[in-house]
Amino acid sequence: MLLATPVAYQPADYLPILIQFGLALAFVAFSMVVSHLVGPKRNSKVKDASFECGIESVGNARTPISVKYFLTAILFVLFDVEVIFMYPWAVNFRELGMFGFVEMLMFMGLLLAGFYYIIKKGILKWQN
Amino acid sequence: MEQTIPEVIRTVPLQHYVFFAAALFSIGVLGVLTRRNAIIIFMCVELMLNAVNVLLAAFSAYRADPNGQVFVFFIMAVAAAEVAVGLGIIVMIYRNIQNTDVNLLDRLKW
Amino acid sequence: MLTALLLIWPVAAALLLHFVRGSAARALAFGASLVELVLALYAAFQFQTDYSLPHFELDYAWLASAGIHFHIGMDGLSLLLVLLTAFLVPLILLASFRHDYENPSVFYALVLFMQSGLIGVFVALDAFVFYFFWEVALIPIYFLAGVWGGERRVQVTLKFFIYTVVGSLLMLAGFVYLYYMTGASGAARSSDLAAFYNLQLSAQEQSWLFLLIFAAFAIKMPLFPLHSWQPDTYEQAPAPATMLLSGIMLKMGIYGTLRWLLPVVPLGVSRWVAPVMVLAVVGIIYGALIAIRQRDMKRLIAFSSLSHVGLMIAGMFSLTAVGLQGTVIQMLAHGVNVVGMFFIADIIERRTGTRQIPELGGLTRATPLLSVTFLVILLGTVALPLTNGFVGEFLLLMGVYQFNPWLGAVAGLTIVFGAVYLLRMFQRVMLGPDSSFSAVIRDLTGAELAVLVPLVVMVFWIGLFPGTFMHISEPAVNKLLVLINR
Amino acid sequence: MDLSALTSLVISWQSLVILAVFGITLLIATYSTYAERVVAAFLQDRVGPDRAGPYGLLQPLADAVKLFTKEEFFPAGSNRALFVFGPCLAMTTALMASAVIPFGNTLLLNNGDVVRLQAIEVNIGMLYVFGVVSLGVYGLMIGGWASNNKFSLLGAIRAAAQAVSYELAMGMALIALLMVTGTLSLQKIALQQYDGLWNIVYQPLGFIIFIVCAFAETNRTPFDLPECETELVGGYHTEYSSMKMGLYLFAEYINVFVASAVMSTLYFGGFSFPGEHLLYNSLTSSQGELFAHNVVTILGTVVLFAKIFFFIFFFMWVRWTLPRFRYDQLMRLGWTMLFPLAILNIILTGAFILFFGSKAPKLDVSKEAAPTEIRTVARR
Amino acid sequence: MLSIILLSVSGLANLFLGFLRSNRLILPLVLLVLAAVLAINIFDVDNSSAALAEWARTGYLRNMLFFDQYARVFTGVIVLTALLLLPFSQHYVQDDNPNLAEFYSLMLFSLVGAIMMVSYTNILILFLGIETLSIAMYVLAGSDKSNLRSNEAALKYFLMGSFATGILLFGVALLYGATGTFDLMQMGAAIRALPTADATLAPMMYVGILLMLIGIGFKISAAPFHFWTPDVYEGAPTIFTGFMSTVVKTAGVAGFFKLLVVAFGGDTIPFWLPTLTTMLVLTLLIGNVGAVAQTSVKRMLAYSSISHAGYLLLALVALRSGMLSANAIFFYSLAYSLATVAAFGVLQLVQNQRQREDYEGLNGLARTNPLLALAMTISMLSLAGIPLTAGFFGKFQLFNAAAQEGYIGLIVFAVVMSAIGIYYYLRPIIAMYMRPAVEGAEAPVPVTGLQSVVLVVLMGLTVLLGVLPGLLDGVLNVQ
Repeated sequence: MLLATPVAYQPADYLPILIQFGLALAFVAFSMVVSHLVGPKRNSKVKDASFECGIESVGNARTPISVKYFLTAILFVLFDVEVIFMYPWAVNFRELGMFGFVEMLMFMGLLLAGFYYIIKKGILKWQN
Repeated sequence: MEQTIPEVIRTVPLQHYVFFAAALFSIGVLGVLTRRNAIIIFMCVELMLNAVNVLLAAFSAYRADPNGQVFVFFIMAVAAAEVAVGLGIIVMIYRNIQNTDVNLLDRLKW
Repeated sequence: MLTALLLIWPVAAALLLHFVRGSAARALAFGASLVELVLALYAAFQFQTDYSLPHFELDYAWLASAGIHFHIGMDGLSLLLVLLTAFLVPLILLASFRHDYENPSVFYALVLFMQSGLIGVFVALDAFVFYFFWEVALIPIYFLAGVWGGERRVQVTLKFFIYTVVGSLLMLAGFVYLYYMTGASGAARSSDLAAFYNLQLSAQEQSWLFLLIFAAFAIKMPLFPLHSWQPDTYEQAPAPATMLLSGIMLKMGIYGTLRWLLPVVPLGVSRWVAPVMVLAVVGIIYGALIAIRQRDMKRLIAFSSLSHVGLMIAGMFSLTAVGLQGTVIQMLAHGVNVVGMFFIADIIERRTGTRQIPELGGLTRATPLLSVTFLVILLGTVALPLTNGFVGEFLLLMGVYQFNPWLGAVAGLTIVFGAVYLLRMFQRVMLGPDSSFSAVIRDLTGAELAVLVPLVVMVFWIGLFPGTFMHISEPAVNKLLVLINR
Repeated sequence: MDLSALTSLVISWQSLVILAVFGITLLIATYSTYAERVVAAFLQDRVGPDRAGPYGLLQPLADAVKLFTKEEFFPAGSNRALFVFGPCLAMTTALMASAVIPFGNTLLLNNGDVVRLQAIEVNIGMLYVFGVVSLGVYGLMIGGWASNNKFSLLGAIRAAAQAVSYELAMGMALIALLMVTGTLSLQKIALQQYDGLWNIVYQPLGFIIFIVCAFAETNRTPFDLPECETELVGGYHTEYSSMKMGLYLFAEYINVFVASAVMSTLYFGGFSFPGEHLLYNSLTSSQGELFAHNVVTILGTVVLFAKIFFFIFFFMWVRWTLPRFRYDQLMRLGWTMLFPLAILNIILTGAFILFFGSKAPKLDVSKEAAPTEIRTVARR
Repeated sequence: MLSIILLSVSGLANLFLGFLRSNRLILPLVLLVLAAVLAINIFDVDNSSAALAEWARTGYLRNMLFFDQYARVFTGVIVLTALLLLPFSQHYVQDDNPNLAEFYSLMLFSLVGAIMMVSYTNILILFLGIETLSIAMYVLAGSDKSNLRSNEAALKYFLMGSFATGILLFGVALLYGATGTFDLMQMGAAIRALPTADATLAPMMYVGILLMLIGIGFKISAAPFHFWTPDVYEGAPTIFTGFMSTVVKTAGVAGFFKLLVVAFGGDTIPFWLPTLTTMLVLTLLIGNVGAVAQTSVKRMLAYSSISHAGYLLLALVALRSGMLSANAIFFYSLAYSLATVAAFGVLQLVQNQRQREDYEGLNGLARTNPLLALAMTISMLSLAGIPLTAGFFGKFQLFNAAAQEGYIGLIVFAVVMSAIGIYYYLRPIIAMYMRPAVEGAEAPVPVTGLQSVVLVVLMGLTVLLGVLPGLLDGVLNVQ
């Protein structure tokens, strides 16, 4: 059976991504332009006001939000970067064998210690 | 396959990587020195780090030496920690003065 | 070992003082200083052989990797100054008994601490040990003057401190250079005095080194025009501190020059001797002229001291045997005299509440003892024959005259001027028209007599039998001269 | 990398595949909207869209026309550039993700050319999908922030927090899979399953984590907190109208499609199906190698689409069956359940491979294929 | 290695200690851990010749940390400093302080970073050490959340620190490109060979070296990259300022020295030495002149810390004197750390009571708290380099090393600068002994028994080293 996978990858292999990107961009631009040209335009002050279920809008819309979201984002950044370390490890898992496994167990142990700590610290307590 | 990735990268002359990284780095440095918004300064610092990453990865490929890439991983991890701490600090300041302009921070004279 | 004991005992006593409160502190301090005097006398009697060689040596590897040793010992010259220190400190302590200083235990601990530093300077045989104690002696006097001093004490002591430390840093730089030169020929580096004496340096190097090292000594003595800290500090410091400063600390500079400068960089000395001589003589005249115009007793004594020190410097830099001998004897004499003068000024101030000469007068009627002792010490300072001052100044003037007759003639004015302002002060304060104090003032108390009598005895002893001391210092001075003229 | 490579690529068969994949993606997204309504109607036992065309089949077209002709609306105080940029970004990233999905094996042409039924084959296909899909959340964020509306902002923030929370567990689930496969190339992963068992056998727990995360990543019920109308009106797209709104909706369906395709490829054998070797061998003997190969490939593609459609249906099924989470429940599920489970899965997988598995990777594709690459093989 | 493991594990464990109801346990435990690390450190060495040979052989990728005598000695200094500094944080120990455990854990983690910085044999570990240390310090600098000055300090420290990291890393990347290794020894060998072996790569190497110098210059706050230091030191909570100016500086200089000697040594020295010398001169000048103008003790200490970085640079400039330089850095950083810890400790205690950190805040301290005043005095004298204190022999050894290499001009300059230093170091002494307490601040500053003991130990060590510097002679013999 003929397999489709190349053995050696070339930079040219990545070129089609550009084509795909061009296509996507073209489609998006097309729909934007067309809808802009086709649709009617009738503005009024009341209509332009931001929607708050019919009640008059109060204050700035871009208000500070709960810090929990921020904490979530920060945690993601940290843990996601830890996950980055696992990708090469996972791909080469079999070659690394037992040594690699034990090392990663230690790594994950530390990760989990930190994880347990932040949970205990109340990161997911949205009530307060 | 592992051996082939460096070959791929090597199809581009090394100087290009160096110039690219240097340009990226310079943009970052200029940003840090000229911008006044803490977040933008911070982003410029990240830009500098990424320039370093590109450079290290390129050198690593050209020297067929994995150490450079390992270093990149560590830089990324450290940068993430820095992001966490840095954004935390910026948020803390924003909560106190409702702004992130470093020029407003003059409680301590330079 | 004895030398080390001389160093350690005051420190140990100072630490002990920490556990004592109130008047017990001064008693303990006084007792400790007497013990120190006994130790010093014992050391003096243990000297049996050549006074030109260091005795009671101690050599301990301090910073072995750098070739620096804690090397101390006493030759005749050191011994005389150690004796002077050990002799004056108990008297100074006794003199302070009338004062009620705040935190007496700290006060007396600092005095004892300083004594240790001073003795350390006089017995050091290694450049870094010398520098070490040079600075150690400075710290207590800074606190003594700064904490217990007069109204302007803060600025004055700061000025004094900065002056001295800058000088000593320059000296350190010089020492470091010398230290490096000892290793230049491939030998192990050493900062030992002997190693310094053996150095072969170019005239140019020696010239620079002279300036660096002499800076510290000149500030300490002080040599005109580096004296500007001195009158203020003498005036603002509490009486015991002033006595320590003028009586002993001043000698550090002269001793340092004798021991660490002249023999080490003789070529540098010969390069700079003329300007130094001129400055010294200018200092003599300047000090005397200013002293004449002073109304404050303490300041007058301070400027007179400046004038006398100028003569010592001039005599020393004549680089003759008589000049150097004169310097040594005059160090002792000046120590005794200036302490006595300041003590008497202090007594008068305490009794009357003022040091201003015009406000005083006619004190002698009620205070015969005071008058007599004052006069004796004053005449010693004026250098009347048969007093201690005469021996020293005579020798010094001889030295200066040998160096340059003209300078000698000008330097001789010091005696004339000294007679003018000192006798005028005595005349105004003790004799003169009666003031409001003349009737009420009390004569000397027992304790004060206990201070002044030994001083008076010393005035005559040195004046009548200078041989006792010259005998001790002569071999050492001759040895120095050999080194200077090598 | 010179210009000639690009030009030759543009006029090659491969570019046709790219175009086809692009078109199919759009088509499926379009008809997903129709399918959604039909499925909803079916599950709720009512009549779905049936007016536009037979069985309402032209309904998507009608929707498109409507969206195009609606008024383009910019709320006051919005950042216009970003307001437009948000949906564009969401759509662009969604459209790009499908490029690396292997929709089939190769087609052999008579002139000896080989056509790979995959727009782009790169060795880091999985990372590419992840990267591009993760960018999609920026579209939501930017749009929600630019709207200058509190509901939109909250929706956008929720979208971001949710996306990042579940991406973590998803990545971890994927790592366990990578330990089994040893490669990041989607095509290699698919081909590995040609011979052996589907990865779902090795990674049941991983798959469950993955599919839950996929729901969250695509903002589908029960994880559609960013746009839940009961709390946030329309969430991040409250202020959107016209085709900008359309792009957001489209992007969501494309993401569903991509997620389904990725799941099918990673866990359910991709374009492989039971008995393909049998079919290939029998056809080879009767019709020749070329024909057999092409038939198996096309059948494989069909099977893959069947799998994809099943998952799309599953998405809709869940949507109309399960209620929505509360936001704190959602976050807690992601962090305290899926994340530890994913780590556990990694450890179990590792231990299993070490103690029961062989040292070598499951299927070393690079060794099996001729070292001289496919083009040479086809030119015999 | 053991010390790193113990510190990391106890740092982690300490985080969980924070969940207990009472916080009382944390500080004693942390002190215990530090004492244990100090004890372990004595045995934690692999400087046998066999270990060295093993390193030379495997070097690559393995043995990125190497605990030779050098690492061990500086680890000792670092841990000792922390151990003596922490008792002054006692006022933080309150049950309603929710972040107490984090403070101490971050301190422990930053110590790990500091130890990595003195024991690395691979640039990667140097980088990780710097960052472990710095990131913890960014947080600690801003730990006084509601205080805007603390916020500002944290932001400045963070922005400048990460900027410096970027520069440092670019230098590392270029050096890697030029030499192809991160291993310190291999890099050193490659750098020595490169100018002749491959002229095209040489410029890259030179730029890399310069950028690394600049990056580390930022980290140890050497002028002209010092400008963040006064602000950060002033704004950060005093106890952490003390930490920054001792532990961070010691680790930075020791790590820097190792880098210069092992990696940048040899023929390239003439290339970068002028840069370093310029940095040294500027640092001394700015540190000392800047300190004179200050009215806040804390800010004065910040400038003084800059100036001490300058003195330490003197030993780096004189690196060709080898052991002499290393010994000087060791002795000086120890002396400096002891004195600075005492100064910041006293300042912290005074600040707790009197709520001010300027010179007037110290007024009359000799009367109310003789012990504090004495400790501060000895510390100031030591910083000024007056004999009888450790600082004198520290300076002496530095000058000695510099003189060995013939930098007489630099020494004279440094001497002049330390003369300036005496002026501002005397000001706290004047305030404490010669001025009466400010109205309303006559009450004695509360000092706990532990703090008194620590102060006495600090004074004792400073004086002991000032009287018997030979005690530490040859501690650093093996490198």
